[in-house]
Amino acid sequence: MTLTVLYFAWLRERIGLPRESVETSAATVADLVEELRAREERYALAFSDLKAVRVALDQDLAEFDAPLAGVREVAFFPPMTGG
Amino acid sequence: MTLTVLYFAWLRERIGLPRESVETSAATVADLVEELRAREERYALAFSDLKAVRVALDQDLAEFDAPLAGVREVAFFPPMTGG
Amino acid sequence: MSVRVQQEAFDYGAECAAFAAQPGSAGAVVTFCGIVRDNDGTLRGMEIEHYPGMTERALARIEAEARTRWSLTDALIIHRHGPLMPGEMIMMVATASRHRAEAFAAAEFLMDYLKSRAPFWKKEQTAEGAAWVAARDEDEDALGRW
Amino acid sequence: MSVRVQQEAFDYGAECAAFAAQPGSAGAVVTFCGIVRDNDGTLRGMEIEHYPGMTERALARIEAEARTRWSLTDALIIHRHGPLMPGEMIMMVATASRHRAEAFAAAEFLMDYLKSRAPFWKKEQTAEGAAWVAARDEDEDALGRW
Repeated sequence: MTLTVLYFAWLRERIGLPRESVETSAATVADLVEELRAREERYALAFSDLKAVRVALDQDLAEFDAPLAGVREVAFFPPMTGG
Repeated sequence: MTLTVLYFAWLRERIGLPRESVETSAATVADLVEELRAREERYALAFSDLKAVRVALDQDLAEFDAPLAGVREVAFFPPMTGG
Repeated sequence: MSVRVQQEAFDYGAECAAFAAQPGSAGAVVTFCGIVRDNDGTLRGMEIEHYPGMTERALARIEAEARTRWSLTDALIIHRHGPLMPGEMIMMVATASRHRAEAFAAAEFLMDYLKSRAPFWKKEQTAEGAAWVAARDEDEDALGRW
Repeated sequence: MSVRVQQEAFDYGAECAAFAAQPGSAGAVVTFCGIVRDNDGTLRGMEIEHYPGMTERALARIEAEARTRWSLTDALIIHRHGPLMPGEMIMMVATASRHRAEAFAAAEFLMDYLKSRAPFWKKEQTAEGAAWVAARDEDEDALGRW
Protein backbone atom coordinates (compact mmCIF):
# COMPACT_ATOMS: atom_id res chain seq x y z
CA MET A 1 0.00 0.00 0.00
CA THR A 2 0.97 3.64 -0.43
CA LEU A 3 0.82 5.84 2.66
CA THR A 4 1.19 9.57 2.99
CA VAL A 5 3.52 10.04 5.95
CA LEU A 6 3.68 13.47 7.66
CA TYR A 7 6.29 14.77 10.12
CA PHE A 8 5.86 17.76 12.44
CA ALA A 9 8.03 19.93 14.69
CA TRP A 10 11.45 18.41 15.49
CA LEU A 11 10.60 15.16 13.70
CA ARG A 12 10.11 17.19 10.54
CA GLU A 13 13.41 19.00 11.14
CA ARG A 14 15.43 15.86 11.88
CA ILE A 15 14.07 13.93 8.93
CA GLY A 16 14.29 17.02 6.75
CA LEU A 17 10.93 16.92 5.06
CA PRO A 18 7.30 17.59 6.02
CA ARG A 19 5.71 14.72 4.09
CA GLU A 20 6.46 11.86 1.77
CA SER A 21 4.79 8.94 0.07
CA VAL A 22 5.83 5.58 1.49
CA GLU A 23 5.27 2.25 -0.24
CA THR A 24 5.05 -0.35 2.52
CA SER A 25 3.52 -3.63 3.58
CA ALA A 26 3.91 -2.82 7.31
CA ALA A 27 1.06 -4.28 9.35
CA THR A 28 1.24 -1.82 12.25
CA VAL A 29 2.62 1.62 13.05
CA ALA A 30 5.49 -0.05 14.92
CA ASP A 31 6.38 -2.06 11.79
CA LEU A 32 6.37 1.13 9.72
CA VAL A 33 8.66 2.84 12.23
CA GLU A 34 11.08 -0.09 11.98
CA GLU A 35 11.15 0.23 8.18
CA LEU A 36 11.77 3.99 8.40
CA ARG A 37 14.50 3.56 11.02
CA ALA A 38 16.30 1.09 8.75
CA ARG A 39 16.33 3.56 5.85
CA GLU A 40 18.81 6.22 6.93
CA GLU A 41 20.54 7.68 9.96
CA ARG A 42 18.22 10.75 10.08
CA TYR A 43 15.18 8.47 10.43
CA ALA A 44 16.93 6.36 13.07
CA LEU A 45 17.72 9.54 15.00
CA ALA A 46 14.20 10.94 14.72
CA PHE A 47 12.69 7.68 15.98
CA SER A 48 15.40 6.85 18.53
CA ASP A 49 13.11 7.47 21.52
CA LEU A 50 9.52 6.45 20.80
CA LYS A 51 8.35 7.69 24.20
CA ALA A 52 8.85 11.18 22.74
CA VAL A 53 6.85 10.44 19.58
CA ARG A 54 3.11 10.48 19.02
CA VAL A 55 1.26 9.10 16.00
CA ALA A 56 -2.03 9.91 14.28
CA LEU A 57 -3.77 7.69 11.72
CA ASP A 58 -6.00 9.58 9.30
CA GLN A 59 -5.90 12.51 11.76
CA ASP A 60 -6.87 10.61 14.88
CA LEU A 61 -4.38 9.89 17.68
CA ALA A 62 -3.39 6.22 17.74
CA GLU A 63 -1.03 3.79 19.45
CA PHE A 64 2.10 2.23 17.96
CA ASP A 65 0.50 -1.20 17.87
CA ALA A 66 -2.44 0.06 15.79
CA PRO A 67 -2.94 -1.74 12.44
CA LEU A 68 -2.37 0.21 9.20
CA ALA A 69 -5.01 -1.63 7.15
CA GLY A 70 -7.22 0.93 5.41
CA VAL A 71 -5.14 3.87 6.60
CA ARG A 72 -4.11 6.55 4.10
CA GLU A 73 -2.35 9.21 6.20
CA VAL A 74 0.13 8.58 9.02
CA ALA A 75 1.57 11.51 11.02
CA PHE A 76 4.47 11.46 13.49
CA PHE A 77 5.09 14.32 15.92
CA PRO A 78 6.28 15.14 19.45
CA PRO A 79 3.91 15.57 22.41
CA MET A 80 1.66 18.53 21.70
CA THR A 81 2.24 21.93 23.26
CA GLY A 82 -0.75 24.08 22.33
CA GLY A 83 -2.76 26.42 24.46
CA MET B 1 -23.70 52.86 74.73
CA THR B 2 -25.31 54.06 71.51
CA LEU B 3 -25.15 51.74 68.51
CA THR B 4 -26.09 52.37 64.92
CA VAL B 5 -28.08 49.30 63.88
CA LEU B 6 -28.59 48.57 60.17
CA TYR B 7 -31.05 46.17 58.53
CA PHE B 8 -30.84 44.84 54.99
CA ALA B 9 -33.04 42.94 52.54
CA TRP B 10 -36.05 41.20 54.16
CA LEU B 11 -34.91 42.16 57.66
CA ARG B 12 -35.16 45.80 56.59
CA GLU B 13 -38.59 45.16 55.09
CA ARG B 14 -39.97 43.28 58.11
CA ILE B 15 -38.68 45.79 60.63
CA GLY B 16 -39.70 48.65 58.36
CA LEU B 17 -36.57 50.79 58.55
CA PRO B 18 -33.02 50.65 57.17
CA ARG B 19 -31.22 51.97 60.26
CA GLU B 20 -31.77 53.28 63.75
CA SER B 21 -29.85 54.39 66.81
CA VAL B 22 -30.15 51.98 69.71
CA GLU B 23 -29.25 52.81 73.31
CA THR B 24 -28.26 49.54 74.93
CA SER B 25 -26.11 47.90 77.56
CA ALA B 26 -26.17 44.52 75.80
CA ALA B 27 -22.90 42.66 76.22
CA THR B 28 -23.13 40.53 73.06
CA VAL B 29 -24.94 40.46 69.75
CA ALA B 30 -27.23 37.76 71.13
CA ASP B 31 -28.16 40.03 74.05
CA LEU B 32 -28.93 42.86 71.63
CA VAL B 33 -31.13 40.57 69.56
CA GLU B 34 -33.07 39.62 72.72
CA GLU B 35 -33.66 43.30 73.51
CA LEU B 36 -34.85 44.00 69.97
CA ARG B 37 -37.14 40.94 69.95
CA ALA B 38 -38.78 42.14 73.16
CA ARG B 39 -39.58 45.54 71.67
CA GLU B 40 -42.29 44.82 69.12
CA GLU B 41 -43.85 42.06 67.08
CA ARG B 42 -42.09 43.17 63.85
CA TYR B 43 -38.68 42.71 65.54
CA ALA B 44 -39.72 39.37 67.00
CA LEU B 45 -40.77 38.25 63.52
CA ALA B 46 -37.60 39.48 61.84
CA PHE B 47 -35.44 37.66 64.38
CA SER B 48 -37.64 34.55 64.76
CA ASP B 49 -35.11 32.27 63.02
CA LEU B 50 -31.53 33.27 63.75
CA LYS B 51 -30.18 30.56 61.44
CA ALA B 52 -31.44 32.82 58.64
CA VAL B 53 -29.74 35.94 60.01
CA ARG B 54 -26.13 37.10 59.63
CA VAL B 55 -24.47 39.89 61.59
CA ALA B 56 -21.60 42.30 60.91
CA LEU B 57 -19.85 44.41 63.55
CA ASP B 58 -18.26 47.57 62.17
CA GLN B 59 -18.54 46.04 58.71
CA ASP B 60 -16.90 42.71 59.49
CA LEU B 61 -18.86 39.46 59.67
CA ALA B 62 -19.22 38.23 63.26
CA GLU B 63 -20.93 35.56 65.35
CA PHE B 64 -23.93 36.06 67.66
CA ASP B 65 -21.79 35.46 70.74
CA ALA B 66 -19.39 38.28 69.78
CA PRO B 67 -19.02 41.08 72.42
CA LEU B 68 -20.30 44.56 71.58
CA ALA B 69 -17.67 46.45 73.60
CA GLY B 70 -16.14 49.17 71.40
CA VAL B 71 -18.52 48.46 68.50
CA ARG B 72 -20.28 51.38 66.81
CA GLU B 73 -22.17 49.81 63.89
CA VAL B 74 -24.14 46.56 63.97
CA ALA B 75 -25.77 45.22 60.80
CA PHE B 76 -28.30 42.39 60.48
CA PHE B 77 -29.08 40.75 57.15
CA PRO B 78 -29.96 37.42 55.51
CA PRO B 79 -27.34 35.10 53.95
CA MET B 80 -25.72 36.94 51.07
CA THR B 81 -26.65 36.28 47.45
CA GLY B 82 -24.21 38.23 45.31
CA GLY B 83 -22.35 37.17 42.21
CA MET C 1 -5.59 45.08 41.32
CA SER C 2 -8.92 46.79 41.69
CA VAL C 3 -12.42 46.46 43.09
CA ARG C 4 -15.33 48.49 41.78
CA VAL C 5 -18.88 48.59 43.20
CA GLN C 6 -21.22 50.60 41.01
CA GLN C 7 -24.79 51.02 39.84
CA GLU C 8 -23.87 51.77 36.21
CA ALA C 9 -23.43 49.10 33.58
CA PHE C 10 -19.87 48.11 32.70
CA ASP C 11 -18.49 47.15 29.29
CA TYR C 12 -17.44 43.51 29.66
CA GLY C 13 -15.60 43.37 26.34
CA ALA C 14 -13.69 46.58 27.01
CA GLU C 15 -12.83 45.43 30.54
CA CYS C 16 -11.55 42.08 29.25
CA ALA C 17 -9.48 43.78 26.55
CA ALA C 18 -7.96 46.31 28.98
CA PHE C 19 -7.25 43.62 31.56
CA ALA C 20 -5.48 41.34 29.07
CA ALA C 21 -3.57 44.21 27.41
CA GLN C 22 -1.18 44.63 30.38
CA PRO C 23 -0.18 41.03 31.01
CA GLY C 24 3.27 41.70 32.49
CA SER C 25 4.66 38.24 33.11
CA ALA C 26 1.22 36.63 32.88
CA GLY C 27 0.56 33.97 30.28
CA ALA C 28 -2.98 33.24 31.42
CA VAL C 29 -6.05 35.43 31.85
CA VAL C 30 -9.39 34.13 33.12
CA THR C 31 -12.56 36.20 33.22
CA PHE C 32 -16.00 35.41 34.57
CA CYS C 33 -19.18 37.38 34.05
CA GLY C 34 -22.54 36.85 35.70
CA ILE C 35 -25.66 37.67 33.71
CA VAL C 36 -29.28 38.08 34.90
CA ARG C 37 -31.09 34.95 33.67
CA ASP C 38 -34.62 35.43 32.41
CA ASN C 39 -35.74 32.10 33.96
CA ASP C 40 -37.61 31.03 30.82
CA GLY C 41 -39.21 34.44 30.44
CA THR C 42 -40.69 34.60 33.95
CA LEU C 43 -38.23 37.16 35.36
CA ARG C 44 -39.20 40.79 34.81
CA GLY C 45 -36.27 42.32 36.61
CA MET C 46 -34.02 42.23 39.62
CA GLU C 47 -32.88 44.63 42.30
CA ILE C 48 -29.56 44.19 44.06
CA GLU C 49 -29.25 45.73 47.51
CA HIS C 50 -25.85 46.08 49.15
CA TYR C 51 -24.16 47.47 52.25
CA PRO C 52 -22.14 50.52 51.16
CA GLY C 53 -18.80 50.56 52.89
CA MET C 54 -18.79 46.94 53.94
CA THR C 55 -19.17 45.79 50.34
CA GLU C 56 -15.95 47.43 49.17
CA ARG C 57 -14.18 46.27 52.32
CA ALA C 58 -15.34 42.65 51.90
CA LEU C 59 -14.39 42.52 48.22
CA ALA C 60 -10.96 44.05 48.87
CA ARG C 61 -10.36 41.47 51.57
CA ILE C 62 -11.43 38.59 49.32
CA GLU C 63 -9.16 39.88 46.56
CA ALA C 64 -6.23 40.25 48.99
CA GLU C 65 -6.81 36.71 50.22
CA ALA C 66 -6.70 35.42 46.63
CA ARG C 67 -3.38 37.20 46.12
CA THR C 68 -1.86 35.53 49.18
CA ARG C 69 -2.98 32.10 47.97
CA TRP C 70 -1.93 32.37 44.33
CA SER C 71 0.75 34.25 42.47
CA LEU C 72 -1.41 36.69 40.52
CA THR C 73 -0.06 39.46 38.33
CA ASP C 74 -3.46 41.18 38.40
CA ALA C 75 -7.04 40.79 39.60
CA LEU C 76 -10.26 42.71 39.04
CA ILE C 77 -13.71 42.60 40.62
CA ILE C 78 -16.64 44.68 39.37
CA HIS C 79 -20.06 44.25 40.99
CA ARG C 80 -23.21 46.23 40.27
CA HIS C 81 -26.13 47.09 42.54
CA GLY C 82 -29.54 48.62 41.92
CA PRO C 83 -32.11 47.63 39.28
CA LEU C 84 -31.13 45.12 36.58
CA MET C 85 -33.01 43.68 33.62
CA PRO C 86 -32.79 40.11 32.26
CA GLY C 87 -29.70 39.77 30.04
CA GLU C 88 -27.82 42.53 31.85
CA MET C 89 -24.46 41.81 33.38
CA ILE C 90 -24.37 41.76 37.16
CA MET C 91 -20.67 41.44 37.83
CA MET C 92 -17.34 40.21 36.56
CA VAL C 93 -14.02 39.03 37.88
CA ALA C 94 -10.71 38.69 36.06
CA THR C 95 -7.43 37.12 37.11
CA ALA C 96 -4.00 36.97 35.48
CA SER C 97 -1.13 34.70 36.36
CA ARG C 98 1.87 32.94 34.85
CA HIS C 99 0.11 29.62 34.29
CA ARG C 100 -3.54 28.79 33.78
CA ALA C 101 -4.11 26.65 36.88
CA GLU C 102 -3.57 29.62 39.20
CA ALA C 103 -5.71 32.00 37.17
CA PHE C 104 -8.60 29.50 37.09
CA ALA C 105 -8.36 28.65 40.79
CA ALA C 106 -8.19 32.31 41.82
CA ALA C 107 -11.18 33.26 39.66
CA GLU C 108 -13.28 30.45 41.15
CA PHE C 109 -12.18 31.41 44.64
CA LEU C 110 -13.17 35.05 44.06
CA MET C 111 -16.56 33.93 42.78
CA ASP C 112 -17.21 31.50 45.63
CA TYR C 113 -16.34 34.07 48.27
CA LEU C 114 -18.10 37.05 46.80
CA LYS C 115 -21.25 34.93 46.35
CA SER C 116 -21.50 34.13 50.04
CA ARG C 117 -19.29 36.63 51.88
CA ALA C 118 -19.87 39.99 50.20
CA PRO C 119 -23.01 41.86 51.36
CA PHE C 120 -25.25 41.74 48.29
CA TRP C 121 -28.87 40.60 48.25
CA LYS C 122 -30.92 39.89 45.13
CA LYS C 123 -34.64 40.49 44.87
CA GLU C 124 -36.43 39.12 41.81
CA GLN C 125 -39.58 40.54 40.22
CA THR C 126 -41.97 38.14 38.47
CA ALA C 127 -45.66 38.24 37.54
CA GLU C 128 -46.35 36.88 41.04
CA GLY C 129 -44.57 39.78 42.71
CA ALA C 130 -41.14 40.33 44.22
CA ALA C 131 -39.15 37.81 46.24
CA TRP C 132 -35.72 37.76 47.85
CA VAL C 133 -33.45 35.13 46.33
CA ALA C 134 -32.60 32.42 48.88
CA ALA C 135 -28.95 31.55 49.40
CA ARG C 136 -28.13 28.16 47.88
CA ASP C 137 -26.61 25.47 50.07
CA GLU C 138 -24.17 24.58 47.29
CA ASP C 139 -22.82 28.14 47.30
CA GLU C 140 -22.05 27.90 51.01
CA ASP C 141 -20.65 24.40 50.54
CA ALA C 142 -18.37 25.65 47.75
CA LEU C 143 -16.34 27.58 50.33
CA GLY C 144 -15.31 24.32 51.93
CA ARG C 145 -12.97 23.43 49.08
CA TRP C 146 -10.59 26.34 49.69
CA MET D 1 -20.58 26.63 19.27
CA SER D 2 -17.54 27.27 17.15
CA VAL D 3 -13.91 26.43 16.62
CA ARG D 4 -11.54 28.70 14.70
CA VAL D 5 -7.93 27.97 13.76
CA GLN D 6 -6.23 30.96 12.19
CA GLN D 7 -2.95 32.78 11.69
CA GLU D 8 -4.44 36.27 12.14
CA ALA D 9 -4.75 37.99 15.50
CA PHE D 10 -8.20 37.97 17.13
CA ASP D 11 -9.79 40.74 19.19
CA TYR D 12 -10.17 39.23 22.68
CA GLY D 13 -12.37 42.04 24.01
CA ALA D 14 -14.69 41.94 21.00
CA GLU D 15 -14.89 38.14 21.17
CA CYS D 16 -15.76 38.27 24.89
CA ALA D 17 -18.40 40.93 24.30
CA ALA D 18 -19.99 39.06 21.40
CA PHE D 19 -19.93 35.76 23.29
CA ALA D 20 -21.59 37.22 26.39
CA ALA D 21 -24.14 39.23 24.39
CA GLN D 22 -26.16 36.14 23.43
CA PRO D 23 -26.48 34.43 26.78
CA GLY D 24 -29.75 32.60 26.14
CA SER D 25 -30.49 30.86 29.43
CA ALA D 26 -26.89 31.25 30.60
CA GLY D 27 -26.12 33.12 33.78
CA ALA D 28 -22.40 32.43 33.71
CA VAL D 29 -19.71 33.10 31.12
CA VAL D 30 -16.07 32.09 31.57
CA THR D 31 -13.29 33.09 29.19
CA PHE D 32 -9.63 32.18 29.11
CA CYS D 33 -6.92 33.70 27.00
CA GLY D 34 -3.33 32.56 26.62
CA ILE D 35 -0.65 35.18 26.03
CA VAL D 36 2.96 34.76 24.84
CA ARG D 37 5.08 35.39 27.96
CA ASP D 38 8.30 37.31 27.41
CA ASN D 39 10.15 35.14 30.00
CA ASP D 40 11.75 38.16 31.66
CA GLY D 41 12.72 39.68 28.36
CA THR D 42 14.57 36.63 27.00
CA LEU D 43 11.92 35.57 24.48
CA ARG D 44 12.20 37.21 21.07
CA GLY D 45 9.30 35.44 19.46
CA MET D 46 7.51 32.17 18.96
CA GLU D 47 6.32 30.06 16.05
CA ILE D 48 3.35 27.74 16.38
CA GLU D 49 3.23 24.82 13.96
CA HIS D 50 0.07 22.80 13.58
CA TYR D 51 -1.43 19.96 11.55
CA PRO D 52 -4.06 21.47 9.25
CA GLY D 53 -7.13 19.29 9.10
CA MET D 54 -6.39 17.31 12.24
CA THR D 55 -6.29 20.50 14.32
CA GLU D 56 -9.85 21.50 13.50
CA ARG D 57 -10.98 17.91 13.90
CA ALA D 58 -9.33 17.54 17.33
CA LEU D 59 -10.69 20.85 18.63
CA ALA D 60 -14.21 20.09 17.41
CA ARG D 61 -14.05 16.71 19.14
CA ILE D 62 -12.82 18.26 22.41
CA GLU D 63 -15.59 20.85 22.28
CA ALA D 64 -18.21 18.16 21.57
CA GLU D 65 -16.91 16.13 24.51
CA ALA D 66 -17.25 19.18 26.78
CA ARG D 67 -20.85 19.58 25.64
CA THR D 68 -21.69 16.00 26.53
CA ARG D 69 -20.17 16.40 30.00
CA TRP D 70 -21.69 19.76 30.94
CA SER D 71 -24.86 21.59 30.02
CA LEU D 72 -23.40 24.45 28.00
CA THR D 73 -25.44 27.04 26.16
CA ASP D 74 -22.39 28.00 24.10
CA ALA D 75 -18.68 27.35 23.68
CA LEU D 76 -15.90 28.92 21.61
CA ILE D 77 -12.31 27.96 20.84
CA ILE D 78 -9.94 30.21 18.86
CA HIS D 79 -6.31 29.10 18.38
CA ARG D 80 -3.65 30.83 16.32
CA HIS D 81 -0.66 29.38 14.48
CA GLY D 82 2.36 30.94 12.79
CA PRO D 83 4.70 33.62 14.17
CA LEU D 84 3.82 35.35 17.46
CA MET D 85 5.54 38.10 19.45
CA PRO D 86 5.73 38.41 23.27
CA GLY D 87 2.49 39.90 24.59
CA GLU D 88 0.42 38.59 21.68
CA MET D 89 -2.57 36.39 22.34
CA ILE D 90 -2.18 32.77 21.32
CA MET D 91 -5.65 31.44 21.88
CA MET D 92 -8.88 31.77 23.83
CA VAL D 93 -11.76 29.65 24.98
CA ALA D 94 -15.17 30.76 26.24
CA THR D 95 -17.99 28.79 27.83
CA ALA D 96 -21.53 29.73 28.86
CA SER D 97 -23.86 27.82 31.14
CA ARG D 98 -26.68 28.28 33.61
CA HIS D 99 -24.48 28.21 36.71
CA ARG D 100 -20.83 29.08 37.19
CA ALA D 101 -19.53 25.65 38.24
CA GLU D 102 -20.27 24.16 34.84
CA ALA D 103 -18.81 27.09 32.89
CA PHE D 104 -15.59 26.97 34.92
CA ALA D 105 -15.22 23.19 34.70
CA ALA D 106 -15.87 23.15 30.95
CA ALA D 107 -13.36 25.97 30.29
CA GLU D 108 -10.67 24.15 32.27
CA PHE D 109 -11.48 20.90 30.48
CA LEU D 110 -11.18 22.59 27.07
CA MET D 111 -7.83 24.07 28.09
CA ASP D 112 -6.44 20.82 29.48
CA TYR D 113 -7.39 18.85 26.40
CA LEU D 114 -6.35 21.35 23.78
CA LYS D 115 -2.96 21.73 25.51
CA SER D 116 -2.12 18.05 25.18
CA ARG D 117 -4.47 16.61 22.55
CA ALA D 118 -4.67 19.20 19.78
CA PRO D 119 -1.76 19.10 17.29
CA PHE D 120 0.07 22.36 18.00
CA TRP D 121 3.79 22.69 18.66
CA LYS D 122 5.53 25.80 19.97
CA LYS D 123 9.05 26.84 19.01
CA GLU D 124 10.64 29.67 20.98
CA GLN D 125 13.29 32.07 19.69
CA THR D 126 15.79 33.50 22.17
CA ALA D 127 19.28 35.03 21.89
CA GLU D 128 20.61 31.46 22.10
CA GLY D 129 18.59 30.34 19.09
CA ALA D 130 15.35 28.47 18.55
CA ALA D 131 14.07 25.54 20.60
CA TRP D 132 10.91 23.45 20.60
CA VAL D 133 8.94 23.80 23.83
CA ALA D 134 8.86 20.53 25.77
CA ALA D 135 5.51 19.19 26.91
CA ARG D 136 5.09 19.60 30.68
CA ASP D 137 4.28 16.56 32.79
CA GLU D 138 1.70 18.55 34.72
CA ASP D 139 -0.20 19.25 31.50
CA GLU D 140 -0.45 15.54 30.75
CA ASP D 141 -1.31 14.82 34.39
CA ALA D 142 -4.08 17.43 34.29
CA LEU D 143 -6.07 15.17 31.96
CA GLY D 144 -6.35 12.60 34.72
CA ARG D 145 -8.84 14.65 36.68
CA TRP D 146 -11.58 14.49 34.03
